[in-house]
Amino acid sequence: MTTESAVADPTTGGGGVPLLHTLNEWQRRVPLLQLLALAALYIYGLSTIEGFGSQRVLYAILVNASLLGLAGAGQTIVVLVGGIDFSIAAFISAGNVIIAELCGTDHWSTGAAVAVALAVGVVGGLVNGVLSYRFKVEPLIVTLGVSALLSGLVLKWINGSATGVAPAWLGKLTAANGTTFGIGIPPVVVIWAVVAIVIGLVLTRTRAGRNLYLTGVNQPAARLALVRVNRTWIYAYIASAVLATCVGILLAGYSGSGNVTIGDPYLFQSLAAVIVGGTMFGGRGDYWRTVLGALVLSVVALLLSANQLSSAAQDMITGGLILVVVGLYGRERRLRDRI
Amino acid sequence: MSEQSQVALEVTGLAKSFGATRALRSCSLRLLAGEVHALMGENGSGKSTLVKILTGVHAPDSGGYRVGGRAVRLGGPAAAIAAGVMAVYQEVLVVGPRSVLENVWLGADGVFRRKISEADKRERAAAVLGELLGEAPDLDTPVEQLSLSDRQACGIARALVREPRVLILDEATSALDVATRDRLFEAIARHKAAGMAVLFVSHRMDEVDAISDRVSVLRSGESVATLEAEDATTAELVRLMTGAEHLTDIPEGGAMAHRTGPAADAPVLLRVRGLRLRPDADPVDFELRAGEMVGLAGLEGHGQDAFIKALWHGPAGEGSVTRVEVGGESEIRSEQRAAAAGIGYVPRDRRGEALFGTLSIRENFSAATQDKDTRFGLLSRASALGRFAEYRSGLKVRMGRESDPITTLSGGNQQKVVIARWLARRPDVLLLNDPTRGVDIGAKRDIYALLDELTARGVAVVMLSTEVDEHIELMDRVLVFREGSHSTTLDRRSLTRQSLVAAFFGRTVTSSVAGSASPDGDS
Amino acid sequence: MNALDFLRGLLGKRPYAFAGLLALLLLVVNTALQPAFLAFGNWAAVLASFAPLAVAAMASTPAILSGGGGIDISIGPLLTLIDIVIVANLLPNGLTSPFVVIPVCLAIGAAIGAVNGALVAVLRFQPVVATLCANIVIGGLATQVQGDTVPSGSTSWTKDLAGSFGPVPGALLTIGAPLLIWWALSRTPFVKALYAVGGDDATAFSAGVNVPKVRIAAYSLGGLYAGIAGIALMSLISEGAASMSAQYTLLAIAAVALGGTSLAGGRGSLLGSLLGAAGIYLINNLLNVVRVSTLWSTAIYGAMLLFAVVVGAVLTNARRRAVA
Amino acid sequence: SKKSSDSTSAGSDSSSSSCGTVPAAKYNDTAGLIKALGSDYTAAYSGYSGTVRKSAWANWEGKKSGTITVGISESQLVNPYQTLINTALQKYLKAQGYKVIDLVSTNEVTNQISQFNQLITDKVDLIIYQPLAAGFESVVDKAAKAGIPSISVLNNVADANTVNVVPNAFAAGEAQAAALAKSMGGKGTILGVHGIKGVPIDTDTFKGAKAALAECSGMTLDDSIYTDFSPTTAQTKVQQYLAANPTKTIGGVLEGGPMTTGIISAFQKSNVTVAPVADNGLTKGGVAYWAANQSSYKGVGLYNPADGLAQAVTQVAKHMLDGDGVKASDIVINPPLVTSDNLSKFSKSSFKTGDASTITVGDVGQTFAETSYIDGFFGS
Ligand SMILES: Nc1ncnc2c1ncn2[C@@H]1O[C@H](COP(=O)(O)OP(=O)(O)OP(=O)(O)O)[C@@H](O)[C@H]1O
Ligand SMILES: Nc1ncnc2c1ncn2[C@@H]1O[C@H](COP(=O)(O)OP(=O)(O)OP(=O)(O)O)[C@@H](O)[C@H]1O
Ligand SMILES: [Mg+2]
Ligand SMILES: [Mg+2]
Repeated sequence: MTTESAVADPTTGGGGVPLLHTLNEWQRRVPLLQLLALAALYIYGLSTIEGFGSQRVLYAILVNASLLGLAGAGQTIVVLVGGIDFSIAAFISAGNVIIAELCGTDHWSTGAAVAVALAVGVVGGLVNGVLSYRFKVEPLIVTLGVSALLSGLVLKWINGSATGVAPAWLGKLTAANGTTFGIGIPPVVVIWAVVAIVIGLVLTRTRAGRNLYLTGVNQPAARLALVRVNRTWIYAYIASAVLATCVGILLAGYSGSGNVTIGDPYLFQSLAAVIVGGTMFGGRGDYWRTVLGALVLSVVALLLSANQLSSAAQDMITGGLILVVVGLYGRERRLRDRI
Repeated sequence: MSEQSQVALEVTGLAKSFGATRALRSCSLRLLAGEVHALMGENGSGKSTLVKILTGVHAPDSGGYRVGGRAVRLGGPAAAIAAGVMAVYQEVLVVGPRSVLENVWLGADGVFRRKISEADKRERAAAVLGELLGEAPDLDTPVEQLSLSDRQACGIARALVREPRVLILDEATSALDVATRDRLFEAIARHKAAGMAVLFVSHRMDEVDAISDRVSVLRSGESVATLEAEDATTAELVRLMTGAEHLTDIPEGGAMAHRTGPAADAPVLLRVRGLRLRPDADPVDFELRAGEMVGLAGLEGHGQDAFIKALWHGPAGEGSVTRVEVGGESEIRSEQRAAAAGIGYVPRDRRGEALFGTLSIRENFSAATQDKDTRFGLLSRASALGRFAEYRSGLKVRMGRESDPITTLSGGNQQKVVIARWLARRPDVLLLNDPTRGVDIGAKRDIYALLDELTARGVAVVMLSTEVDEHIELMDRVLVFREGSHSTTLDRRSLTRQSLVAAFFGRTVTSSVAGSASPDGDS
Repeated sequence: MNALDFLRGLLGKRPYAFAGLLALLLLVVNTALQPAFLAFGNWAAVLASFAPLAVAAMASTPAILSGGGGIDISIGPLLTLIDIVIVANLLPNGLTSPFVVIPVCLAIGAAIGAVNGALVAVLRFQPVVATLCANIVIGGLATQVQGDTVPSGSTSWTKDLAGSFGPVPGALLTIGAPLLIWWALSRTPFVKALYAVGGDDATAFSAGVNVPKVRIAAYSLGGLYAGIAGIALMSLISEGAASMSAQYTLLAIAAVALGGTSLAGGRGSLLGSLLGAAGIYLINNLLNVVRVSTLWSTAIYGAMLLFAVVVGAVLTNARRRAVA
Repeated sequence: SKKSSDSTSAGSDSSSSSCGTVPAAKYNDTAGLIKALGSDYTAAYSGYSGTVRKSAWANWEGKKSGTITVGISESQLVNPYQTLINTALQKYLKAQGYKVIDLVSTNEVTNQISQFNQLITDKVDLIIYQPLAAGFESVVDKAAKAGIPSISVLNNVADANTVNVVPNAFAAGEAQAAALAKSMGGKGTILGVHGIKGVPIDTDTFKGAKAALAECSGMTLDDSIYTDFSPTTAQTKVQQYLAANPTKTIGGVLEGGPMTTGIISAFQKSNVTVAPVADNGLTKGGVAYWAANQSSYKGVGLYNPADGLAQAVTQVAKHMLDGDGVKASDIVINPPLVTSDNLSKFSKSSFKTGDASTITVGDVGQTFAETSYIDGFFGS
């Protein structure tokens, strides 16, 4: 009792909903929806708020996004490699205080002070990376511990009060009315653009970056595929700490003086930038997306500020908006697709 | 087959697409109560998709579904289980940290309401596991502490304790060792007699021969034929699966009958001295020659896995692994060293140790050979693609675009990409840890042919396989492991099913796989 | 050597044992340095100041156990919100009876938890994303409810919760309630289902477990516990300020991790979180007892936390490796 | 009563004549304890948000012999202001010959409460604490039961068992807003930069400011900006505000706490003329900017030095331990107002713009709370 029927050409493809599929394909490569969200918010601002298109508004958004985006750079790297870094705030504060104290109070040269700050970043990131990798302790708790340790040490060093003032030229870097080589763009924006290009390229086009993804997606497989998983993990944490320290240095210029809590708001905000951008734990996403995330959040902040809502309403709207934006593209796979 | 047999489950004209991929085009299938119905098809032909539709995991785009003569619509696996349809899936699905008992009874209770008493659960779990494993493991040990085979047995027991009307095994035997598989077949025979319908998905002809009453074939998402077991010759099945005639002329004694083994003066590439796999086991000595193809066999967990891993990352305990090269010798102590010395390793657990799930096919392929794609410090996409093209055609990888996620490939095709990753390093010694698990007959032949070509060029291959036929067809010699020691070596002349399986049990008398459907009283 | 092996065996089997030993050790040190610490009269005060962190840690646990990256970083704002609701809305309107206040708080907590759970399990948001947004929104809500000045108030039973009911320290109730609820739930299949879903959700789904229902229940349970934590906090400080929102979230999760619960889900226990919280509380207390130079205390706290988790990992992982 | 005698001469053109004056506001003194002390005192309490009660320690005999131990429980040390209170307190207390136990909590209330308990267990003779929140009644009562008085610094705890030593934030807000209104000529928009919502200092400052501005028909207060008391956040938010409201002209800025450097910087970096900022707490950077731009910038400030407060607290502690008997539960200090007229007394050439730390008694030698004023709360 044999039944047999004719069979079509044995290839997959064809049929389905081609347009939707193509869009999906695109979204996987390019953060289309993130761009769309950003454009929509900006246009909303243009149409509802007088003067929203002005250069002043644009630069305010860009300066804010630059600091946020730089703070989110390290977090992006760590999230891609499959970890998380809750010590970013402490490193930002440390970088900030070190510059202000050493330059402002102890009259060191800026170069030497920056070197010390970066060294602190390297050592701190190393501790984060080594402890979490070598002993397989949850990165969350290691980074919280390092965070407390570092802020404690900084606090002790300055005996509880930051007194220094940052060098004036540092302040010009982050001024919204600043110029870069005579061109009327705030230097911090240019710095951010350069950093974004470099990190973006490193992540997507170099071995170090590829190793980051491989490790983040599947650590045992990466190890078997000859990735030096331990190095990759540790370098990622070092990169995160160093980048955070750099943000601290920039913030010293921004605010003009040292402040041991200056990094605190950046902890969840930078994580939010990563998330809004669409970078997910374990190897999905890239730094371009975080850049968009930071821009989206900064536009939202400006819109809320322009509407003069109460702080409570601002929070509720921000939280809701993030959820809506991320809901467009950043959701998990269905359970049934994972069997 | 009696026309009066009761229809346990029937589907007609099922279709299912994932994005642009049409996994099922038109699939019809009728399962009768009391039959073992084998389902065969190439990798990616839609078998697992069909299984997932049958169990409510996926909803079909169109098509009819009847259980016991009544049309049903399933909202999820729970509904299918309630309707009496339960499956063991292609991947080993267990909850590692939870106990054997919990794993076996997973999903049997409601979220807040208990449906079966604890005592009943213990009793029935022990009985079913006893049936499958000879002796039930401690029901309170976490499943992750069991061997892969025993873990899969727990997954199978999960289906059996629920006494489904229709049992579906989707390549569920590929993770089982020979002894457990034989006991499973016995159990199936008993349940079949009690009226259970079994849908049996496998790429292994011997297994299909051993237990099935009828065989259906899927090709590119369409059901092309259903044969009575006696009509289902390998040649006919391969013809139906591929829709082509050229593969049917497999020579007598297998495709590799022409193999003669390495030349007598072939240089030694790898030397193992006094390698102790377990503190209480005898040390192993071994030499691997260029152009040789060596199989590693034994019951699950008897040392062959530890052995092949020791060749890759060096001995965990006593002993030494030395790579012999023209320039001198180097001892293998880490995977980095092994790789530098021209050794390649294809791991066993695809999902856990080889696949980068969210990354593309190209990125998965080039993971271990990034140095070859680096131009001016940047990775070159074109270079990786160029290298991949060669393996893609050689291994006949069936795929969409290279930039698609690897997860869009079927299991067998994923495996081909993983193998290609290592071939691309052009190793002198290739270590393969059960590389054809879940690979269809056609693809297996592609891989065999490739290995043959490699060994002809002087590459040495060490391959662990759980498939008896593979050893017989392919290997120049087979090392059989028993209780952590190397117990026997069988060379090409003395390799038969009987001798090999007997060696697994440390015996010379036989319990052949082909005979396993009729139990021959060894236990 | 034998003692060490025994210790490792114990830690391997019971991940919370390390936190237990750590807490015990710290308790002994605390008491040795200052016998009055364990004096019966001191218990009520000690437990009352321990309760909010302890319950917050337990509140963070079910979401983490439920796996799939499960985490609830809205616990801190949620318990703050509940605290504020009591002092700003309930007490001033004469709703002082525990039979009104407690159910209302638990209901708010569980409802918000259920929303988080639905975002995660039904709408498939990553848990960090969903609960980070919840964190921000609830923080805003707390600011809204709080109003322009920080509201304060108390009533007799809340004072007793921070003190004692007769000889029984009130905080025993707030700390004991989550444990009791957990114990009751472990008599049903829920707790096992939770561990199974957390261990491997795809497997659980394929076996017919109602994964979304389990996850939503887990987040609701966390929210319910946050309700209890809010009551404990309100009893202790008799006021509610939205600015406290940030305090407990990360500390509670640190306590969970210290308690041997894997943030990957499926492994760990509620008791571990309680013991982890006790460890953190006692480290802080020890710093007070030995009167470390105040400027050093944060650094020493960080160092001790790191030391504790590393020692715990060394002991536990060695055992795990031996097993594997 | 009027804050300054010259306020009546503020007669500017279009605004009502009372604009720029400081109206007297009610406060809770049902027992008339403050009234009994005299008009200097009642003026200082204008609008004070706490409730003045008879102190539970009015008849305390103190501790005159043996080693006297004072316990300090400080909330987290993260800004120079708190740190200086802490170090100055220790210094002054030790100078009195007391033994000091100094504990610093994390930013959690529960942590500080357990610390407070620790001090009770230690059987110190007096506890000085800077509460993270007001919810300290139960531990304060517990201490009182154990015979230990407590002094709350900066934030008030409504309990007769504790003595609150606090600057009057309401009056400070009133005075600054009035001075700002006067310098703005009674019209224009004032930007309010809050600290954390609900924090008493912030709430009271703005209540006071609103009370003063209510006298001015031509002025509006735009106070939608909330920060976390950090100059950096203030800078970001003000910069956003200026960008998003390009059409608004800001005539002056009021703040909930010392964030002046960030606010000035925001104006500068937005290319907007810096509006006078009421420097609430008097930062070095703010004063430096003010002193350097006196011709164009008409600032206001409030002198609220940490070490000055510590001095006052020490004085209160000493009186109590000496058994002098404290008359009221709340000792309220009205911080001195700084205007262009007296700026020179508070300015030093070493101050740098951008320095966010606040000016101390040690810096400029100006008294904060007169000794005689504090003495007035004691004795029978
Ligand atoms: N995660 C990472 N971040 C930054 N740099 C990295 C990272 N991983 C590797 N690198 C650097 O990239 C380069 C390539 O790394 P890899 O470890 O593969 O080196 P390699 O070429 O194999 O070297 P060797 O021959 O020593 O094994 C090295 O210079 C390494 O230091
Ligand atoms: N969830 C999914 N999303 C997208 N494509 C899928 C999904 N599941 C299966 N496919 C695709 O559908 C086709 C059929 O796959 P299926 O797993 O059913 O094959 P199979 O016959 O079981 O193959 P194998 O023998 O390798 O297991 C393949 O092309 C596969 O890549
Ligand atoms: Mg399949
Ligand atoms: Mg190398």
